Amino acid sequence: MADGAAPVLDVRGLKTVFRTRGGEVHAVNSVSFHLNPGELLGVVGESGSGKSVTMMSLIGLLPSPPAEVREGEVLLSGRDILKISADELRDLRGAKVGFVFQDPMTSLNPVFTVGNQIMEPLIRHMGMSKSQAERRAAELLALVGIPDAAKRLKAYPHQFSGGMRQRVMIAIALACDPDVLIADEPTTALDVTIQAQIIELVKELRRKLGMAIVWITHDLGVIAGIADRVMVMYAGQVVEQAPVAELFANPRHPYTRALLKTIPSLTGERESRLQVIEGQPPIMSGAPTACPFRARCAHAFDRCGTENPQRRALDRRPVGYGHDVACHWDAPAMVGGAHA
Amino acid sequence: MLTFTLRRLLVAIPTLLFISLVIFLLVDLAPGSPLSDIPLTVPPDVRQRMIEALGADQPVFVRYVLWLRQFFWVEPAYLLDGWFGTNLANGEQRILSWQARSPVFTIIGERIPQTLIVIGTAYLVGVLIALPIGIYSAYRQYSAFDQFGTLFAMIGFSVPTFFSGTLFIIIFAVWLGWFPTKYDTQLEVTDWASFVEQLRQMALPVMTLGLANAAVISRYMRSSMLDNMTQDYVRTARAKGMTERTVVLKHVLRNSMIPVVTVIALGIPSIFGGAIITENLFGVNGIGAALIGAIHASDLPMVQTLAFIFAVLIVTFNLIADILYGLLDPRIRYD
Amino acid sequence: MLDARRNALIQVRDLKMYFPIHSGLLRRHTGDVKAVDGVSFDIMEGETLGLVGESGCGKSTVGRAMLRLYEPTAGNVIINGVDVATLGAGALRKARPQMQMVFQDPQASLNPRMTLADIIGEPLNEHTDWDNAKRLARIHELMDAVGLNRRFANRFPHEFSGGQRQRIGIARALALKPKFIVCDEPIAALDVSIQAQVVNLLEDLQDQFGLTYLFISHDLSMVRHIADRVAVMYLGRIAELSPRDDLYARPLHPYAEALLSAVPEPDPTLARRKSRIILKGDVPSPANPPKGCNFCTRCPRVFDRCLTDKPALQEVEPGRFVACHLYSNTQTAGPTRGTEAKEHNQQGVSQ
Amino acid sequence: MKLKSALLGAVCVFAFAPAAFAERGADGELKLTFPQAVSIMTPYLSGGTKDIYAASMVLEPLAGLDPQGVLVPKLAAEIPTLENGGISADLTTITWKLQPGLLWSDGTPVTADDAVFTAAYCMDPAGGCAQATKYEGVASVEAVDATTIKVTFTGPKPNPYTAFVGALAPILQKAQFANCLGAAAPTCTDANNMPIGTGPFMVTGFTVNDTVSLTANPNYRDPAKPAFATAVIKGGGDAEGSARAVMETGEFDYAWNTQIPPDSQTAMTAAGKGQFVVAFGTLVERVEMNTTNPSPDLPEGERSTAKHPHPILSDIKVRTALSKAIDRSILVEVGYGAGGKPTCNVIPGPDAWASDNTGCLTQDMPGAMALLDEAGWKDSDGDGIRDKDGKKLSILYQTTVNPIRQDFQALIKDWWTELGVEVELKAIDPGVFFGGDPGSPDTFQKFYADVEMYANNSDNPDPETYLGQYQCKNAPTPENGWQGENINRFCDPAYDALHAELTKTTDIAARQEIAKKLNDMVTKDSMTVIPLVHRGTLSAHSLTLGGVAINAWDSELWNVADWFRVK
Amino acid sequence: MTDATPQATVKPEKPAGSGRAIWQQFRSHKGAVFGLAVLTFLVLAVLIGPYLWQPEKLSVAQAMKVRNQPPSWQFPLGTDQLGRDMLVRMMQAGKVSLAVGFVAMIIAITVGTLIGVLAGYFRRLDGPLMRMTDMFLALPLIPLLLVMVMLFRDRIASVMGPELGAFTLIVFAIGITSWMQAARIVRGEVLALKEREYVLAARSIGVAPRRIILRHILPNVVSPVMVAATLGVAEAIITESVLSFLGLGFPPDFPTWGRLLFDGLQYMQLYPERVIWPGLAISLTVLSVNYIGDGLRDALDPRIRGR
Repeated sequence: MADGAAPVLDVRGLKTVFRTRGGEVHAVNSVSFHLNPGELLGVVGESGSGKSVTMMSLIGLLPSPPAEVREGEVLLSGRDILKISADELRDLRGAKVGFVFQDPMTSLNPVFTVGNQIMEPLIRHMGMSKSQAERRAAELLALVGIPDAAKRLKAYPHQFSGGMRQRVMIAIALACDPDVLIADEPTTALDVTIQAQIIELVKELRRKLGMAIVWITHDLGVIAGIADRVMVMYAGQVVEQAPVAELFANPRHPYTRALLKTIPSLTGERESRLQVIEGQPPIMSGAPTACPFRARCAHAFDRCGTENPQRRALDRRPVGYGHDVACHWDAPAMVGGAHA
Repeated sequence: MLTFTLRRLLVAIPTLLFISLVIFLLVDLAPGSPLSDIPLTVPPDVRQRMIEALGADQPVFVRYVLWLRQFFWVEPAYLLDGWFGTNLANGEQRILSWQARSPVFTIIGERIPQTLIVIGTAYLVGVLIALPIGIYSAYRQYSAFDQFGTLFAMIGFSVPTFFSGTLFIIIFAVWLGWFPTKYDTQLEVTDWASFVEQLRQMALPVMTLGLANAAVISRYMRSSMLDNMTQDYVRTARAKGMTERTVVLKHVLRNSMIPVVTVIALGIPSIFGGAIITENLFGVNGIGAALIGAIHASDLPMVQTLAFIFAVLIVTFNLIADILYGLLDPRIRYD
Repeated sequence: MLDARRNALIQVRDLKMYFPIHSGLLRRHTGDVKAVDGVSFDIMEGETLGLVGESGCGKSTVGRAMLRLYEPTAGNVIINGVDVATLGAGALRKARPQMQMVFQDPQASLNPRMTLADIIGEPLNEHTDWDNAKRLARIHELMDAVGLNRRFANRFPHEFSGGQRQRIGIARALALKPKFIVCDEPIAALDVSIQAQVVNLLEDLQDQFGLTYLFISHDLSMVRHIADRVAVMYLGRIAELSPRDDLYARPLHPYAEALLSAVPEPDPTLARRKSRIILKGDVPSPANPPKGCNFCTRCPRVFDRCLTDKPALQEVEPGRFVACHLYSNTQTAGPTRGTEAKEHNQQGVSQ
Repeated sequence: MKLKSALLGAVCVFAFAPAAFAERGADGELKLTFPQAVSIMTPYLSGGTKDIYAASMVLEPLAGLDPQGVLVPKLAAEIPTLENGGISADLTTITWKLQPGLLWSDGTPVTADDAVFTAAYCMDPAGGCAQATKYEGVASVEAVDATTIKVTFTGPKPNPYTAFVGALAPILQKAQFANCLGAAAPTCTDANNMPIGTGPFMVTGFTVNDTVSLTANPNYRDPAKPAFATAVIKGGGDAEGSARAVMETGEFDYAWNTQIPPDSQTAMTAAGKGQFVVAFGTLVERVEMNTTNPSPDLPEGERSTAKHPHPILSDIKVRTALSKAIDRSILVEVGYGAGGKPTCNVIPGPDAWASDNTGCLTQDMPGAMALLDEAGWKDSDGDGIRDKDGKKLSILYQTTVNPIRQDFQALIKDWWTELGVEVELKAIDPGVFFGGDPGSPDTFQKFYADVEMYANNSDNPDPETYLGQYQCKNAPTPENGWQGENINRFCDPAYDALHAELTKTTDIAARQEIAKKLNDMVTKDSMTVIPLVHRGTLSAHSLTLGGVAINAWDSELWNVADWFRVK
Repeated sequence: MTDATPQATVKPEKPAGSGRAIWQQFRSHKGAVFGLAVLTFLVLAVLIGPYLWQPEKLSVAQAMKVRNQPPSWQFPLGTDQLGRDMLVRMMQAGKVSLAVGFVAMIIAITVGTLIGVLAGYFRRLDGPLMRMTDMFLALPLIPLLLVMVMLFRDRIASVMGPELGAFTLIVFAIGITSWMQAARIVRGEVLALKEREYVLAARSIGVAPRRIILRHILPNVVSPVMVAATLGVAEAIITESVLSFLGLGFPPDFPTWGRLLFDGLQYMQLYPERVIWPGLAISLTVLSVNYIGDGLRDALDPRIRGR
């Protein structure tokens, strides 16, 4: 954790709303986080918690309308990219920031060859000629572990298996050697054995290329194995943030704790009954005036219904750099970790 | 792909034979006589003689079989003779139009060029107008442009060509005097002046038909674009930093074109079929005008032949549309 | 392979489900997609059998073929003494109430144009001639059982969250008081916090009504929680069928072992220590499976015989069935034997 | 009427303007448009007026008729008559002399053999000749010498000017058509489409049902004619479009058959580019009364036959009442304007042949009502429809699909409804109505209706054949396959006897008297035919086209050789 | 559980599928509301209009004096070439045209949906039925109609009277020659729908194919059918005008909008209102039906309705 270096990505108070017929939905609510060079930040949350929307909105990938980024700063290498024009933003996408999406089956354009799709950003951002781009594309395919890369450039996405397609997506994301790679549930649609392959690949690429990664997932298991730091999101807000070991060993937010308990273990003691979080996540219509988790929270008290808790640091480091939590309840430290 | 094509071809043969029988019987059973034009003073026995001279006195199935032979053997033989100077046909009788007493295929051959030029251009113009309208309507869904496009398409659907054509004649030919109302089929394009003349005389029929075609195709284009705009790969393209132009005109368009191209291919037989009313209105005298003329004159051989050619074209272009789909969409595997 | 301890409610014998491939000019039958290729197992009354495997391994097809949603190519499915694989249409309809299914996608498995009451009431319409009041009473009863508010009876599926939709699907399956329910990936499309709710519900209902489950899933940790015994499928065949604890503690089949090792460990300290078996490559196409063992193309412990012979599923330890040549040279292979074989082969691959 | 006199004036000026100063081919291109396209260039294989008119620019008969219906020599040197000995005293032969030095457009001489061949061509029973009536009664045609043609009839022929006379019976070139006799006739596509002729033009290009291109015949007998070097006939579209192309856009010089509503005629004339011209022949729009019962309740085979007289229309009082209720001048005003005039005759012209029958011209509603009352048809149940013996006075009135006819139907229905007659209308596709298909219930011969409306005319100024239609023997019946021209099944022995007398009478004045009597017998005496409108053909020509002399008795293009460009 | 627990007395919510909810969703679609208003206006005009607007019947002589009048207080839409009140004729014509349009559309959609569902659901019927559809597409329409009219007109007329007979025949003829598009669309949808899990669920319950089709498949092909239907109305109205033009339509004193439009063509230059009224009526019908179709499609879909 290179705290001394300036973060490549620094997001401050990001707020995104969706305008629907039923009113505004506050999908991202004052989210702040940073990403250090070479760091892997895991973002955990259930569907609808705003983790994807956060990442999409900071780089202008949300369809507008209905989405609108309302407030905040997004500093990419120190430059506020919410203030630049759509054209300038386009120059950054794919060049400084690479994306890998969840479903490799639909994320590749079915009618163009894989080579064509890898070469596109190379030609656009790096100003390569076609033949240069082709050479580089072959290198990239080889890099992500696709055998016979030069030949496979001419193949269409449907001729690849799911895992291979996700490798292609990674090759596209890495094509221009980005500072930041945003991986949005990159293994969710894959089988476990393939997921394991992809995770290994990302670890290896990280070693080789050293980019910073934001890894969005709902699978705490994946995070545990790969992330340096974890951010837990609920209802469009960051509820807890900590280095990975710290979070798993000493979760402080009731939601994080519940989440960790719901996962049946493969190795530990088999519970006779699964822990559940009762109820449903709320839909965030209107700016929150209370803690969004209070309805499902076992520790909720009066204040939770009147005041939306702010993130507060649990150690000496400032919010975002150590362990912080957004909860009114002062949780006792857990002894022996989540699985105790 | 090849076996798929061959298979479809094999299936097409019985289909076509069946269609030919139905067409033959339908046209044959329909009332009307080629002799309705003859003055009423001509006595009945003379009429009877004339009907016999037309060859209409044989039993219907004998005529069907003879007609099939004509259609599939004699006429192709004449075609080959015409190309290679062979003598396959051996002077056999050809299918004669009752109305004009000349071989049906010669007449059709004379008419195909103007039909293809005028109706084909109209189709092309329709497609060329429709695609940008459809694309932009989808890109800016629910915008004023899109609403206008919907209105335009609805008007295109609901206004018959005999109405819009007459309207154009009155505006552009009578009031403004820009274009002629009668298409000169004898005009040969040899120089710039005659080319301009050709363009002028094509203007009205092309406008009339082009608008009708554009209305339909623009709707298809729009809905196909809308289907594809929300696909994940579009987000991928944007995430790669591609310009909106590339995203829409390369990624979305290419995928959207797959169903639209097949729709366009399926519409091509109608080019050969001519546009009955438009051709008639502007004196283009193509296949469509021939068909309506033959129907009015009860010219059975002509109607049967045209109807069957049309059926062949529909079956063929159905096949072509299927194949195109496969060619355009790399995901399709036919075997 | 009969377990004498309890009564086998379900007996599946050599179930095959081939989807024919027609190709060529004359559409001749040129091959088959062998989605399920000779699967046999029993499910005891009141038991939950977990069926795990990766996508395309044929686990869902087994479930559907057992309920005659597909016409099986060959084999027997004896449920409660009746071979449903060969029943005629009328008899099958009568047999339907005792076997039901819960589907994967709670969104897709509910007709968007029917209300909740219509959906839950449909089986009753089909198999009873109750009047409206009686049917409605039963619908309410079922809604209570799966924890749905009675007030919602006239709502449409899209008005519910994913977990609630899955409850609707479960209520529908329960309507006719079945003995046996195939749960076809019932939690795959749900969020983590909701998955637990549904699994708990399924367990409660099993206790309450004495249900027998075939629980199809790719989520090994959830299967560990719910299943009594677990069958691991690979490419249309069962690789290993073992009691749950045995399997998770000590998988015998190399594929089962690799599969378990690939599951991420939600504990950073353990996760970092854990050594993983990373399988190379992809699953072969079921239209063209390898000649020998189906797993031979990816198996880290492959040897010559694997390339030529298909291993049969054999009981290598009491209650443990494995289809692997590593264990097939003996009928009475004990745990020691298996361990030896494993070590031997590890040397074999490390070269 | 003002328009018409202006038109006539124009015709006079142009028709007789000296065109001798003109030079062949000096006036460039003549552009004609026909609403129906030309499908063939010989009149012998087509009944279509469009084809006959187009062919008349190329093929010529021995003699034609001028706008007054007077014979004028074409290829003949003079018109044979009893006086000049061209017609034998017993009326069985007529001998024609060709003009000297006539050449076909290919440069070969025209001989009597060509005429002999032409007769043989059309009289071959296997050929399906459309103009066979022109050669009816011809026993033989022989070439006396190279320029003399002698036609012998099977009996005395008071009107021998049928064969080789008029646009319907031109001379074909033997050399070109020699192989096209009988069954081979339709297969001679080249000859049929591009016949070699003696007319002012010759065909250079022919596209079936589309365009005929012509060029001046270098061997035409008058070296100064035609004034136009080329001509083109463009076919297709409708009357409206053709009229517009001449009258409004000026794209064409001449449009044949521009039958459009009177209002539109006036409006188009106002554009000042062209004018309409009308020719009155014998075409009469009429209502035919069915004298037999068309009821569908009768067994097939007895419907509309003489076995069952019409239950309503058999009464002359009803027929007369129906005629009296019609205001013919309104019909003309609505439908034809200058192109028609009210008439009470089936033979409305030429004047010498037309009866002075004007009794029907004024509408007489009270008279019509009185007649129906007299006949016992009274509205006894107060529903507005007359009845008698429990039977309603109800009429099915059919005609072809045609906007003007539908207007007529609407008007006549209004008048008859006013009388207390219930009227049901029906419009049938003309191809079916006139098609003569015995299998179709909708032909005008079957007459499965109470009254029907259509137009018919005599193609010869002498109406002998035409009047012969109403003889008893010509009634269509199931036995003769519904073929027959006596559409209303009129049957009066006195009529048949009088017609027989006509065929024997040679004196022209006497013939005219008999014809008038026959005309009156079917119209005012029996009211079996109710003539409505004497229709002319309406054509349009550009103001820059001179020499047009519209002709109802022959091709409208009969004098196309004399047409010229007004400068 | 069968005894009266307190919960059993809880009243269920009003069904969201009730007319009110559908109407509310429909109302939120501006185009649909506009379409409904226009169509209601047209329907009322042709149904009630003739009772409200009953000008004095003119004799022929009187009518001759008012031929081709422009719109005025006496003749709100002017008169035609025979001095007939155009408003009266438009109302008469509208009744027929609207009836032809809707009934023919319903026939075409019914036949098309039936064939499409059968072909899509039953694999064995797919080939033959789709070949038949291709064949109908390839058949020449005009001779087909000619033959049908010739064979059946008199027989139907003798049973039903000339006007109703002609109506039945025309509507049937148009319907039977325009179902093919609907059949193709429906087949495609059914092929996709029958693989949906809720259809599997129904089969696992033992629901018979007939009921699966009625309950699970048909309601879900409503959207594409609706689109085909709206176009069908326009096509039927226009086909009727072509039929009338060929003499195969209604008796000549029986106006329809298509026919009025066609008749008015030759007066277009002199009296443009003669084509404007029927043209406008047809276009408005098509436009409004189309928008109503859009709105209905949304309103009938509970997923969209809830949004």
